[in-house]
Amino acid sequence: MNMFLMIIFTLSAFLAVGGALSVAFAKNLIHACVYLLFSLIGVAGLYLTLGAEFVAATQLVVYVGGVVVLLLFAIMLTGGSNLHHVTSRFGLESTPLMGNLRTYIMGIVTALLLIAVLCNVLQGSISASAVVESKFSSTVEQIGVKLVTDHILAFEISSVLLLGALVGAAIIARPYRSSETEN
Amino acid sequence: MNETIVSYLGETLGYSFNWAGTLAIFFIASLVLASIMALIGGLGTYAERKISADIQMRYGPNRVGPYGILQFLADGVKMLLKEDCIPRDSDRFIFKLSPMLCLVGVLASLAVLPTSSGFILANLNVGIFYLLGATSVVGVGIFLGGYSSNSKWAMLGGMRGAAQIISYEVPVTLTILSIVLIAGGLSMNTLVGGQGAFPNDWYIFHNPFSFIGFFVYFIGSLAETNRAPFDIPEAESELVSGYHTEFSGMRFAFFALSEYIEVFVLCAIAAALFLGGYNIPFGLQEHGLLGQLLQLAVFFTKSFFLYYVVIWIRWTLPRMRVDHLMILCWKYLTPIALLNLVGTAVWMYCFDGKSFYMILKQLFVASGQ
Amino acid sequence: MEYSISTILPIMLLPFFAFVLNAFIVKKFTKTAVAISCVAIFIPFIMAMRIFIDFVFNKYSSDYYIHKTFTWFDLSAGAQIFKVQMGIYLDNMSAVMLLMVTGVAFLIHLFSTYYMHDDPRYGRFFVYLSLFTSAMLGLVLSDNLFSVFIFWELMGFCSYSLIGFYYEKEGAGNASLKAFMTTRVGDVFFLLGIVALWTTIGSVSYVEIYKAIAESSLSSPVILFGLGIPLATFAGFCIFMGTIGKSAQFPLQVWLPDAMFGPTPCSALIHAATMVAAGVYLSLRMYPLMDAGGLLEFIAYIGGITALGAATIALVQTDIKAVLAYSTISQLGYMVLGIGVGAYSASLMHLITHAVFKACLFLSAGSVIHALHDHHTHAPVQEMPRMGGLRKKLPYTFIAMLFCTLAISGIPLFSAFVSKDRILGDALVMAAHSPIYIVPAILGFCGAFLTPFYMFRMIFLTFYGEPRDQELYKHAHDEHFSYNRNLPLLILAVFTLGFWYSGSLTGQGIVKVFPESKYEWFQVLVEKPVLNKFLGRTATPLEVSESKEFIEHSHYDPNHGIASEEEAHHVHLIHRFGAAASFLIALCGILLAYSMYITRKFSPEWWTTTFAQWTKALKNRYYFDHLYIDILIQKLLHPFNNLLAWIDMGFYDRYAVDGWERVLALSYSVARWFDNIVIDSVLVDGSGISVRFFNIVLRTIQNGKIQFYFLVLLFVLASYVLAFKPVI
Amino acid sequence: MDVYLPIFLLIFIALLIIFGALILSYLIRPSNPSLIKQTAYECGELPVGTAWANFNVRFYVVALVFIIFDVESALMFPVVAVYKRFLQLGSGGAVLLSLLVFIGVLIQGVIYCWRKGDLDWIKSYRTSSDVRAKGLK
Amino acid sequence: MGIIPYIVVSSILFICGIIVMIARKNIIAILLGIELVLNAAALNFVAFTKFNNMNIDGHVFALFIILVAAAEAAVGLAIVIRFFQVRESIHIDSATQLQS
Repeated sequence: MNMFLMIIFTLSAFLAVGGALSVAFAKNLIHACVYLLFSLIGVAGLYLTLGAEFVAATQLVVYVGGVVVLLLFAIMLTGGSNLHHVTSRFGLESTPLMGNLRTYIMGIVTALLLIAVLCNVLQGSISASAVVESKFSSTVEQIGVKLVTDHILAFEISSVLLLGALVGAAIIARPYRSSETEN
Repeated sequence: MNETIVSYLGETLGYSFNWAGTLAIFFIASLVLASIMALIGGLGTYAERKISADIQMRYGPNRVGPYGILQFLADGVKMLLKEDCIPRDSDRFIFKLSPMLCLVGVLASLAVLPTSSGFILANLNVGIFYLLGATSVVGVGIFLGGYSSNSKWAMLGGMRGAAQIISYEVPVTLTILSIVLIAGGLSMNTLVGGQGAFPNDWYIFHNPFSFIGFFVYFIGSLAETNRAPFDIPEAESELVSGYHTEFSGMRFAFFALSEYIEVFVLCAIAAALFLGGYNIPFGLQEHGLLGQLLQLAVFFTKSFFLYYVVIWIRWTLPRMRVDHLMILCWKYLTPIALLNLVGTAVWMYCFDGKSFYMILKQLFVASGQ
Repeated sequence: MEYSISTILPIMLLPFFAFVLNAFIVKKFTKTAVAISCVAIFIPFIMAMRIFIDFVFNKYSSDYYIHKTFTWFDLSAGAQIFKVQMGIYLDNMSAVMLLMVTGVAFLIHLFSTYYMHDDPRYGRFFVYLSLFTSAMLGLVLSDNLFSVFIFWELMGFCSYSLIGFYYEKEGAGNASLKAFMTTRVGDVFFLLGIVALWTTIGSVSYVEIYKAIAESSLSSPVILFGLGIPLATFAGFCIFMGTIGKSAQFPLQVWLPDAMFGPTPCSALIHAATMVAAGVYLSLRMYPLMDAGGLLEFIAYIGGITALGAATIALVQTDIKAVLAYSTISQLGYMVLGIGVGAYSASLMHLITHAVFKACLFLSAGSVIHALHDHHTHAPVQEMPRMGGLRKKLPYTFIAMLFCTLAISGIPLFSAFVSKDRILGDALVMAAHSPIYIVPAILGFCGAFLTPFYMFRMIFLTFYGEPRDQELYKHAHDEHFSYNRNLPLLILAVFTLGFWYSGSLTGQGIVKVFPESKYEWFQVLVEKPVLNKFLGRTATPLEVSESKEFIEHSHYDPNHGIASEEEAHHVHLIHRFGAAASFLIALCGILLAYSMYITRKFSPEWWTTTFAQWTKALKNRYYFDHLYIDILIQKLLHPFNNLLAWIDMGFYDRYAVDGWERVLALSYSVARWFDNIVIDSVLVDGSGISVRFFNIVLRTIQNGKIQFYFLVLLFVLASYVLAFKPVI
Repeated sequence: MDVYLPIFLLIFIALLIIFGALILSYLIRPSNPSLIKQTAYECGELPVGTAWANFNVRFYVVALVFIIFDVESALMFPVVAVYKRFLQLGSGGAVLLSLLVFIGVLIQGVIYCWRKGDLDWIKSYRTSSDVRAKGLK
Repeated sequence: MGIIPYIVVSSILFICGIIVMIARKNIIAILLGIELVLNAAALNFVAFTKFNNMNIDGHVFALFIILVAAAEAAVGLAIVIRFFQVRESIHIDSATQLQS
């Protein structure tokens, strides 16, 4: 069955990496968002190859169903209505997406630096850890048991976090109650 | 319980497959399922027209084939022959992508459709949750379809569609949570296997909350698939044709196909979660292939019945206004679904997971003695 | 049921949470707050009942105890151990106390819903009640003197607030201050005792103290005023001073009568049933310490003096609540006397029985007061001379009050006969042993004669005879049975019967309900702490449950530790004699009261005129208030105060403070020079220049672009990682 | 691993169907584009401006509430899945309690949004005092 | 197949995210980059769970990362929208002042 694993891993990794690179280099923001969608789906596939099916499904439900839609909405909300600005072909505000030469140089230097750091870290981590594959089993029940035993506090507090996020975001995003119009 | 088709066939034939064989069997099975679904999607259009004609005392399609049953093939051919128009100002990349997203999302969700105890393509441990994730891709597809056309009608339809789909996903998810609570697992075989063949063992009659939950789920799934009376995103009389106004030819066909298949999938899930799924009585499921076929028949009968109800509703009820739609979702269905969840949890705790029927039975048995 | 933190602690925490919650919601949701308070005391009552049943009815052996601790804070450094531990100590005595406190408190809560209903501060009253109940339960559950002290002070605060509850009434504020300050005198001593114990033992937990006494490590003398006093004596005396303050014993009894300014239910709860009993409870807990310190005779004298003195003052009081207040002091004196003569179980028993009937008496008095309103001022009437003949108007109250009066008088079949007369019997036994106890025993018997007299005087003046104030009588409300007015009274009245507390109907083992039952449960279950069992025993930490400390049953010794059969017989004889004598004395007292106030054979006026001086002294409460306020404070403390003020103003202010002014002026001129030259020119201007310089540098970096910051962050992080190879 | 294979196969088949159909139609369909044909439909008029201009905040707020619910239900799924097992083990009360607390906090958010009018579609973000004043009129 | 391919993939995701965060001038694009970075982290968690024989905690952590990412996206986008309403721009360099 290793064959399937290889195939699926290759496809998913290709999707994830390609999506991520496209996010970095796409000119259009909506396109970047769609590429992000692909990248996320690819990461979900990678989770599947790692046996984390619940995390994969959560990735699909939360990211694809929620965050991407939210991002799209936000892009539409901020990209559309300013007609007096210079608009691109898609009505979006034309911002220097990748910028000028300086930005490019800076980005490349940064990327090289990051790669150096990551190689360093990888070297350390790989040499330190013996590769042991754990057994392949159902994760939902284990996660559930973990969530109500070891991580019960995190579980409950996360609800409070989400409540805070909801209330805060609702307050911030609420349209102006402009007092001028009322008066 | 057989995990997948391959293991089922392996057990039946006494032969262990290598990876190529497995791949081949899976490929064939997936192809068969996808084709059946495409057929159902196509026949759905026919059924829709025929039933609507029946309700409105018309004839409906009756020229192509006996009773016009080949009408959908003719439609398909017509779609193939249509010119592919892409608006000049549109976002061409996304314009081409969005129908694909819809169809891929719907077809990917077929993997966990519990057609029978043996013929389930992928008995995932997270079955129902995976299904939710896969179908949520459709919402993105619809929004992108509406966005990419750069047409005001399509944009409105896409926005409304996305908002409606994500809104109605909340009560649907909560209701599914309450069913998972009863069954104690996320895999489709656990969910269906916990029920029995007869109505008293179905989860819809398990407790009062799940009875309400069925209707919440059904309404929510109607709205999630943009069916009437919730077809705001494609309301012909307001928005021309909604998010697929600018689509023509095969691209339109993909939208339509994905919609009809999704309706069927959600009906099938309703049948599986609430109405007993593929369960058949008297131990018939033990009889090898015959048992599997009987299970298939039972499952598809229930699903088709619900499918009929969906079409019936479409031609019976008037369309809702968009604000009523949102109020129905957020102010009625969501609180009810939350209440159902809490109520089911408390019921499970109080009555030790017994169903209503079992409690009644115990009462009568106890009083008879 | 194994007891753990979660099954015991809610008893105390529920009222506390009710208090916290009610403190916030009481203004808007008064009814809800009241309901919360009542429920929050009822649930602990059920739990206490459960604990009581488990402990007392032989689920555990009689000297089983639960002791669980947790570390409150730990300041240990190296070998220096400084660790404060808190915990729960639960044994038979605590179980009995818990049941009494929760039960009485619940009934008083219930009664308060009737009594305080029309009060504008109806809700706030319940807030205080909840806090008080919580503090009392915490005190009972405490395992060490330190937490006892905390709850002790908390109760003091509640008492203060409740006495001053009607702060607009004249005298209420003064009374509350007086109560607070008087008890503070005792509390200072109490704290001193705690500190003394802490410095010697390193812990103030009961168990540790018992262990230390058993190891006799407390006999080392402390040097005080040049005298060497054994530590046990010193600490025991200081702690007993706490009892004197809280339980209103002889020198510090003055606050309790004034405490009657509070609402009657709170008088019932705090100043009769529970809080004042806390002092006695503490003394009982610390009995081994007192014993080791040789303080028992002193305690017995204090108790005897209080018992008789308060009873004599009660003879002349006309306010119905004042009579009850003095009788409370008197009965507390009996309890302390019991401790002094070694009647350990009898003393606790008297505490319990007294709590029940005194709560009932106060609630009945509240019922009477609530029924009577002055026609002109609409104020409630508490004066007994204006009452009379009320038994037709208030039948249920009358029944309850009569029962309680019979109980307190020591009539057989009622509870005080069992408890008080056992104390008196033990006093007689001790008197027979050593002549130093003769005086307390006589004082006790005199008090036993006066108690029925003044109690029946109150009953006869209130309920019998012709109404002396016809108008008042006419306007008195008829009593209709209601669940929150009469039910608590009747329930409490039922529990004044003796057989609840004793297997034999009369105590003393004369008439037995169950002939086969050899001993009475109180005597079997509540006994002096056997110190040896604490040797080498450490408390179980709170986290570790499943601690079973079964210690083999130590059998009750009916012979009071007296070895020979003959002597035991002798003791029994003395007990029976004491019982008979006190019964006779009580009958005499009742007869005297009957002849004075019903048949009027003896006129009370004759007595007051004949012993005018005595009457005046009694009416002025033996001039104790005068002594404290006019002499102690005015003559002693004020001059001292003035002296201090003079030192402060004339000496310190003039020379120290004004002298400093010169120094400051000098240093100022130095400082000004320094300021001009060094600070201003070098530092200020220099730093301005440097700031300008850094400004130029930083402005280029601090450009407000988030991405630039991020980039810098990244570079720093990356160089860090590259420079130091991470260890993973 | 073969458990997950059908998912990828189905996606593959979906893509197969899509591209097959598109290529097939590419081969047989006519293609003669014109300017008018490629104009977005606006009831026969020439389209004015772009369609990507009028977007309402309320869509965003709905998506916001949705995503919170989504995450919460995603967290609840594993807990709910083991609830029955815990019940059989006899310690379902703790799980029930934690679930109830979780849902309770969730409900507070809903109530907040409801009260503040974020869930209303035809909105007017008016304060309750406005509503009361309207009612009085 | 060992852990290295996964780490390589997640590194690439991470670097892409960082580049997006640094180079892009649109605030929403920066949020996209943050999502990528978070995904890379979560992927690492799950990969190490499998290959280093940790217990299932890594999955729980991934779950919480997704949760936090969703909350962050919601609040962040809300701030962006409010910022846009005030400034009529979502250029990152227009967000240099704390007050509007």
